[in-house]
Amino acid sequence: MVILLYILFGISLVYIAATEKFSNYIRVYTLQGFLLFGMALAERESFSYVNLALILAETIIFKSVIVPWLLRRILQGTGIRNVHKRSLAGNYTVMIMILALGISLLLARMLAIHTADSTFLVIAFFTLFTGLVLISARKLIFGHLVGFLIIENSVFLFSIAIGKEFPLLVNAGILLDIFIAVLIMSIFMTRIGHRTGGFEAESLTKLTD
Amino acid sequence: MTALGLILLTSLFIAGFIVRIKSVASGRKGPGVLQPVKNVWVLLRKGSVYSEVSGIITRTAPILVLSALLVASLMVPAAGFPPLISFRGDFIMFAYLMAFSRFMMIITAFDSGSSFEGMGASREALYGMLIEPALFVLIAGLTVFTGGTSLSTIFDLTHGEGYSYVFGLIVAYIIGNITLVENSRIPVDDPKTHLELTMIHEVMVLDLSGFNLAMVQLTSMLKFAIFGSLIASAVIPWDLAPGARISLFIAVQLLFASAIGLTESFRSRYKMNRNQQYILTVSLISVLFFVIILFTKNIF
Amino acid sequence: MFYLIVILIITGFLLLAAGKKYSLILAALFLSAGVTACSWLAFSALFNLSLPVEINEFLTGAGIVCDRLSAVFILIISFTVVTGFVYSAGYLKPYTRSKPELWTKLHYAALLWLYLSMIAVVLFRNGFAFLVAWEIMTVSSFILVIYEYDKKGTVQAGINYLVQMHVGMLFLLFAFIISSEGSEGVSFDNLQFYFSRNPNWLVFLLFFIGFGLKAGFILLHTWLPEAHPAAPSHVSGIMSGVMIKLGIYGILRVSISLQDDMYVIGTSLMVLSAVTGLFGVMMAILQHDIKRLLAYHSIENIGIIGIGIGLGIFGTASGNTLISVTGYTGAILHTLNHSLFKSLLFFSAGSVTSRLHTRNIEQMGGIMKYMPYTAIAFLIGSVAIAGLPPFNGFISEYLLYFSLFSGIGELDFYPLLMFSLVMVSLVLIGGLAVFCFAKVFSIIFLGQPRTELSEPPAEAGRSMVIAKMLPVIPIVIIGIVPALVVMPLASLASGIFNPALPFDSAALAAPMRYISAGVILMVSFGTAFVVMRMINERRRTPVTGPTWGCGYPAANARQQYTATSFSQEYATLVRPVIKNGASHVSFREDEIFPGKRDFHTSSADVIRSKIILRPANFIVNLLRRYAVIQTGRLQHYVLYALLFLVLVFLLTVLELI
Amino acid sequence: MLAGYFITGIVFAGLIFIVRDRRVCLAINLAFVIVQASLAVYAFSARGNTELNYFTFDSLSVIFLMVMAILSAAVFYHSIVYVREDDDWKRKLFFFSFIMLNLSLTGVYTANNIIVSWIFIELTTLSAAGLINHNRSMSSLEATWKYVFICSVGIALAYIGILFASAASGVGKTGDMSYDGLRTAFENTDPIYLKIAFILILTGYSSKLEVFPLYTIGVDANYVAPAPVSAFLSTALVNGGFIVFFRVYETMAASAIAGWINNVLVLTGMISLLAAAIYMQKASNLKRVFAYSTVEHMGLVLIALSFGKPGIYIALIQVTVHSFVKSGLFIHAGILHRVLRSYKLSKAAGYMALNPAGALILIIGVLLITAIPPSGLFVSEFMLFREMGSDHWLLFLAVATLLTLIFYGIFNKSLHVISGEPAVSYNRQHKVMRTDYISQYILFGLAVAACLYIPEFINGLFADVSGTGPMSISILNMK
Repeated sequence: MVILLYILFGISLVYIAATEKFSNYIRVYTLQGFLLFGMALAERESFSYVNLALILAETIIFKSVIVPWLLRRILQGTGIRNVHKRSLAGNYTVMIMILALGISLLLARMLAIHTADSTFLVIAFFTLFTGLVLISARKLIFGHLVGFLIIENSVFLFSIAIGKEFPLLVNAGILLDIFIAVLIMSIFMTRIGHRTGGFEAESLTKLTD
Repeated sequence: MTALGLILLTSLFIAGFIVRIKSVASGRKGPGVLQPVKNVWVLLRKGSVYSEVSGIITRTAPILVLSALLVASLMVPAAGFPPLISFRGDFIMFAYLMAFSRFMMIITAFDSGSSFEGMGASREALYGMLIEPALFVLIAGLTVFTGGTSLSTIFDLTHGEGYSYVFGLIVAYIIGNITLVENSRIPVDDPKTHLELTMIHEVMVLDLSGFNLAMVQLTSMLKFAIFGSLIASAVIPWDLAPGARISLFIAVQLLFASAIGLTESFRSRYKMNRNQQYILTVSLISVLFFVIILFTKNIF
Repeated sequence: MFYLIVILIITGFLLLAAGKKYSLILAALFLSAGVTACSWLAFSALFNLSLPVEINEFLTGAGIVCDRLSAVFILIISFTVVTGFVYSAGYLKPYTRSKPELWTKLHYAALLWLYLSMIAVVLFRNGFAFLVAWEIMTVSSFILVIYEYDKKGTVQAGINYLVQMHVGMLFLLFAFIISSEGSEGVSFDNLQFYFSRNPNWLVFLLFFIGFGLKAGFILLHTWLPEAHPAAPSHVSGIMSGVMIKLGIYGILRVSISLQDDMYVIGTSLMVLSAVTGLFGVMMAILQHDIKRLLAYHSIENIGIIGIGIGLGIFGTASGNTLISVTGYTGAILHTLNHSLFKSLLFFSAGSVTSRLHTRNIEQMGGIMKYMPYTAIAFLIGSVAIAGLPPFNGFISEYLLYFSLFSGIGELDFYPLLMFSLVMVSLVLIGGLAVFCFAKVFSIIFLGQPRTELSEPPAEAGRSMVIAKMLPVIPIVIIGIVPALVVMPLASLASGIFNPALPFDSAALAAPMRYISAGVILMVSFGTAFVVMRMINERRRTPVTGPTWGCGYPAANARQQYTATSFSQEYATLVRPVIKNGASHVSFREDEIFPGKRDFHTSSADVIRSKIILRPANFIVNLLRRYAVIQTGRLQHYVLYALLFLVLVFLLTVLELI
Repeated sequence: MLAGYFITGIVFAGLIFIVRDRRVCLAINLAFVIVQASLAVYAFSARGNTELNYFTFDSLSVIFLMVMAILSAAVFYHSIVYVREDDDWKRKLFFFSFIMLNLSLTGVYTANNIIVSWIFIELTTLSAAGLINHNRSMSSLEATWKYVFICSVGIALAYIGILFASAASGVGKTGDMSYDGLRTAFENTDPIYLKIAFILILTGYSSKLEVFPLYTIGVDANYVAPAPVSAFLSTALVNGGFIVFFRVYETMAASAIAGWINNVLVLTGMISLLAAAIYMQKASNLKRVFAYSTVEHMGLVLIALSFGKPGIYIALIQVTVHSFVKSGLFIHAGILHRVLRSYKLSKAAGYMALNPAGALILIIGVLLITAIPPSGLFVSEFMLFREMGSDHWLLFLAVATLLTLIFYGIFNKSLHVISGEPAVSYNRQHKVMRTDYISQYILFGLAVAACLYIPEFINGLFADVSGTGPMSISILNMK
C-alpha cells in the first residue's frame, strides 16, 4: 500500500518536471499533499490525536488547500495563464530527472542511516533534486515558487524518514514559518505579475554589476 | 708649502708655455711665456661690463670657482713635497672641489640668459660628469697599488710593491687626457675657435669681463698646474734629493705643457658628438690600469 | 601606545572643533609641546641624561625604548616637521580659500598625527604597536597628500600611495610573524633570537621589501614620483625629508640583529642601492616637473643611504670596523642631511610653483630677481644635494667614499671589484646630481622669464622664508664643522652596530678637522677676492649692457637655452637605458608660411609602466572580465549552491580537504 | 523577562498598525528601542539563565544583543528621515517589519536549540522583506523576491542538514535538539553524516552569513534597501547568520571532523574573499561596494574560525567591530545620497565641496573598514595573520593578496566621490544637520575603542565564548 504511494509520488514529480501549464502545477501539488499525508500516516509508529492533527494541518490543510488556493489567487489576480519558457528543453529536463533519480538511489544507499527508512530517503532526495532542477530549468518565477514548494515537500519527507518527534511548539513554529514564507512570496509574486505583466524571470535580472 | 709654491709657480707660466709651443709648431714666434699672466693682471684692474640680465651669480660665482680650485691645489703633492692639507680620503674633497667649481661655472654661464652660454654649460656639465669616473678609478687603482689613503701617499708610486716606471707613464697619460677634458682643450674643445656654437669653455665666459674673467682664467691656469703636478708626482721617484726633485718637477711640467701644445698643434678637434666616446675611452684606459694593478698585486 | 592613540584622537578632535582662527595656533601649541617632549627624550638618550623616575616608568609602561638611533631619528623628524609646519602657515594660505574649512583643519590634524606616529615608529619595539604607528603614519600622510583633492589625479596618486604602503605593511607583518617563531609576542627584540637560529636572508628580505617600499628603493619606488607632485609642498618636504627615511630606520633597526648571511645581504644591498641611486638621478635629469624631479632625487638619495647601510653590514660581517662604522655613519648622516636639503628644496620649489602656478620648469626663468631668498635657499640646497663642499651633503658622501676606499685598499678580488663598481656608481651619481641641479637652478632662477608673467612674482611670505632659512643653518654648520656631528654619530654607529669591535675614532677626527680647514680657507679666499673686486669696482664703476648675442640684436627670452636642450645630449646617451623621446610634426615642403608647431618631449618610467602598472592593470582587468558570478539570475544563484555542494563533495571524496 | 520582551514587541508591532499619528508611531518605536536596549542590559546581568526553555543568555548572545541594541538605536534614528515623506501604510509596514526583525534576531541570538534557531532565522528573512522592499521600485521588488526566495531555499537546505545530523547522531529519537545535546551526540557520530550535515547547513546559512555560495542576494538587498536598513541588514542580520552558523560549528568542532571542517571553512572563506575582490573592482555603486566588503569580512571570519579557539576569539572581534564600522558606513551612505542624490559612482562627485563634514566621515569609515589602525579590525586581522604564522604561509600569501586587491578596490571606488565637479547643487531641502553625524562618530568610536582597549567584562565574554581565557588583545595589553 505504502509502496503505491511512493510510486505515485515519484510519478507526480516527473509530471511536474515535464508539464508547462500552471494549473497542472497546482493540481499536482495538491495531489502531493494528499500523498504525503498518506505516507506520514503509514509511517507513524505511535498514534495520538495531537500528532494526527499536526500532520493533517501540515499536509492536507496546508499543502492541499491553502497553498493551491493561494496559487490560484495569484493566477486569477494577475490574469496570467501559462507561457512555456524554459532555459532547458523539456527532454533534457526529463533526462536530468532520470539522472537525479539514479543519484538519489546511490546517495540513499551510501548514506543508509540505521535510524532512517532508506526508501524514504530515496524519494526525499529525488524530491529535493526535482525542486532544484525546477528552479534552475524554469524561466518563469511561478515555476521557481513551485520548485521551492517541492523542496519543502522534500524537507517534510526527510523529517518523516528520520522519524523525529519535536515538541508541538517547535512543529508549529516550522509550520508557521513555511506558511508565512509562501504567503509573502505569493504577495511579491502578485506584485511582480502586475508590474511586468508576466512571470518572466528575465525581467528580474537588472541587479548585476 | 714647497708643494704649493711649486704649483703656483708653474701655474704662472704653463699656459703661456703651451701657447709658445703652439706658435713654434706653426712656425711663428708667439707671445712671451708670461703673456697670460700679464693679461690677467690687466683684467684684474679693468672695470667690468655686466649683462643686463645677470645678477648676483655672475658677481660671485667666478670668485668661488677660483677659491675652490685654490683649496684643491692645497692638497696636491708636488713630487714628494707634502701638501699643506693631507688627510685620509683627501682626493675625494679634491675631486668634489673641482666639481664645485664646475657647478659654479655652469650657473655663471646661465646667469646672462644667453643661449650660447647655456650650450657650453650643457657640454661642460656632461663631460665633467663623464670624466669623473676615470679619475676615481685611477685613484682606486693607485690606492690598491700603493696602499695609500691620501693624494700625498697614493702618488708615491715607487714605494708600491712591484713598481715599474710604466705605471708612472700610464698614470701620466690618463691624467693628461683628463686635463684635456677638464680644461677644454683639443681634441675635446678648441679654445681658439671663433664659432660660439662649437665652443665649450670659452663660450661660457662670453659675458664675463674684468675681474671676473680674470678669476676664470686664473682657474684655468691653476688647473694645468695641478694636473701637471699630479703627473710629476707620479713619474718622479720620491726618494731623490729635494733639489733634483724640484728641477725634475719643473721639467715634467714643461714637458706636460709641450705635450699639450703639440697635441693642439697636430691634432684636430673631434666632432661634438664624438667627445663622449673619447671621454669613455679615457675611462676605459683607467679601468685597464686598474686591472693591471690587480694583476700586479696578485689580487686577481 | 594606548596613550599615543588617545592623544592622536584628542588632538584631532580639538583641532577640528576649534574655530578657524585658533586651529592653527592650537596646532602650533600641540606641535611645540610634542617637539619639546620628544627632543628632551632624544637628548637624554643621546647624552645619557637620566630622566625622572615617573617618566621612565611611564615610558617602559608604554613599551617605549629610546636608544641613540631612535634619538637621532627623533631629532631629524622634529626639525623637519617644525620647518614644514612653519612653511605651511604661509604656503597654505592661498589654498585655504577654495577648500572647506574643515578640510584644512583636518590637514593640520593629520600633520600632527604624522609627526606623532613617526616618533612612535622609531620608539616602539613591539611589532603590533610598531605596525599600528606605521599605519597611522601612512594614513595621515595620505590625508596630507590628497589636500588638493580637487586637482586632477591627486586622489588617484594618494590611493596609489596608500595601496603600495599597505602591501609594504603586509610584508612587514609577515616578517614580524615569521621572526616571532619560538618567542612570546611579536617584536624587534625577537630578531636576535630568530637570526641566531635561522637563515637571515629571508626575513631580512621581507623586512627590506616592506621598509623599502616606504623608502623608495628601485622597483619599490613607483609611488614616489606620483605622490610628491600631488602633495602640497610642505608635505612633500616632510614626506621626502623624513617619512621615507623611516624605511631606512627600519632597515637599520633590523640590521642591528643580523648574525648570518651578512656578506650576501650587505653586498646585495649595496648593489641594489647603487642601482637605485643611478636610476633615480638618471630619471630625475629628464623631468620637467620640478616636484617630480625632486621626488626622483629622493630615490637617488635613498640609494646613497642604502650604499652606506650595505657597507655597514658588510664591514661588520668582515670584522672591519672602519668600513662598517664609516658606512653606517655616512648612511645616518646622509639621512639627516637629506632631510635638511630635500625639505629646503621642496619648500623653495613650492614657493616658486605657488607664485607661478606651474610646476613645469620650462616655463620658468629669471625668478631670482623676484624671489632672491628663495633662490639663494634653492642654490644652497642644490649645492648640498649634489654633495659638493662646503655644505653638508659633501660630508656624508665623503664618509661613504672613505668607507669604500678603506675596503678597496684591503679586500680580495670579488669584494674589491664590487666596492669599485659601487664607488664608480657613487661617482656617477654625484656627477649626474651636479649636472641636474646646475640645470634646475639655472633654468628656474637665472636668465629671463620664459613665459610672460602677468605680474612680477613677489617673494614668498615671511613664514615661508623663515622655514627655508631654518634648514640652511644646520646645512652650513655641518658643512663647516663636520666633526660636531660626525664624531657622535660615529660613536653611535660603533656602539650600536658593532658593540663587540673596537673603533678608533681618531681615524675620522683628523679628516674632519682638515675638511673644516679647507672649507674655511675656501670661504676666506672667496671673501678676500670679493674685497679685492670691491676695491676694483670702487675705482671703476661697472657698466651694464646687453647679453652677447653673437651680433644678433633682437634676442629675446624665448631663445634662452632650455632644460630639454641642456639635457639633450645626455638624453641621447642614456636612451638605451631610459626611454625618452621627442615628438613633433616636421614642415612640409610646400608650406610657405608655417603654422603653429608643437614639440613634445617625454620620458617614461619604464619600471613603473612595465613592472608595476601593467601587471596591476592586467590583474584588475582579468578580475573584471571574469566577474560572472553576479548574473542577476536566480537560477544561477541556486546553481552555485549546488555546485558548491558538488565541489566540497568531490574534494572530500578525493581526500583533498 | 524574555517572554515579556516578546509580548511587548508583538504588542508594539500591532499597535503600530492601529495608531494613525506619525509621531505616536515613532514614539512606539522609540519605546521598543529602549526595550531592546534594556533587554541587552538584562541579558548581561542574567548571564547563563535559560528562559522559556529554548532561550539562553549565554555569553555569545549577550555580546550580540548589546551590539544590536546599539545598532537598532542608530538605525531607528536615521530611519526617521526616510519615512518622513512616506504614506501611512509604508511607514507602518516599515516600523512593523523593523520591530519584527529585532524580535526574530533576538530569538536567533538567544536560541539554544537548533530547530528554534532555524525557525527564527526564517522569520528574519520574512521580516527583512518588508524593509528591503521599502522603496517599492522595480529593483527593490526584484531584490526582495530574490532575497526571500534564495533565503528560503537556503534555509530549507540547512533544515535538511539539521535533520541529517540529528538522524545520524540519534538525537532524532530523543528529540533533544539543543546544542548541548547535539554536541555530546556528535562525539560518537559517523563522520560522513556529520560532513553532509555540515556542508548543507553551511550552504544554507551562507545566505544569511553573506559568504559564498549564496551571498549574491544579500548584496542586492543591501543595495536596494534604504541606507539605514542596509546598515542593519549587513550587520545585525549577518551577525544572526554568524551566530546560527557558529553554534552548529561549535557543536561539531569537538567531533572527529574538526580538521575537515577547518578546510571547508578556509575554502569557503577564500572563495568569498575572491568574489569580493573581483566585484570590488567592478562595482559601480557605493552601496554595492560596501556590501561586497561585508562578504570580504565574513570570508575572513570563516578563515579565522578554522584556527580553533584563538580563531573564535578573532572571529568574534572581527564580527563585532565590523558591525560598528559597516553600519556607520551604510548610515553615512544615506546621508551622502541626500546630498549627492545618487549612489552611482559615475555620478557622485564633489562630496567634499558640498559636505566636508560628511566627506570626513566617509574617509574615516573607509579607512576603518579596510582595517587600518586604529580600527579594531586591524587587531583581529593582525591576530589572524599571526595565527597563520609561517606554517600557513601559502594561506597568508593568498589572503594578503586578495585583501590588497579589496583594499585597492574600496579606495579606488569610494574615495573618488570626494573630488571632482559636483553634478548637483547644494540642496537646502535635504540639509544635513550636525546631529546626523553623531551616530557615525559613536559607531566609529566603538570600532576604534576595540583597538585601544576592550573593557574587562567584554573581553571576558569573548574569552568565555572562545574558551581561550583572556587573550592578549588591544593595544593596552600588547606592550
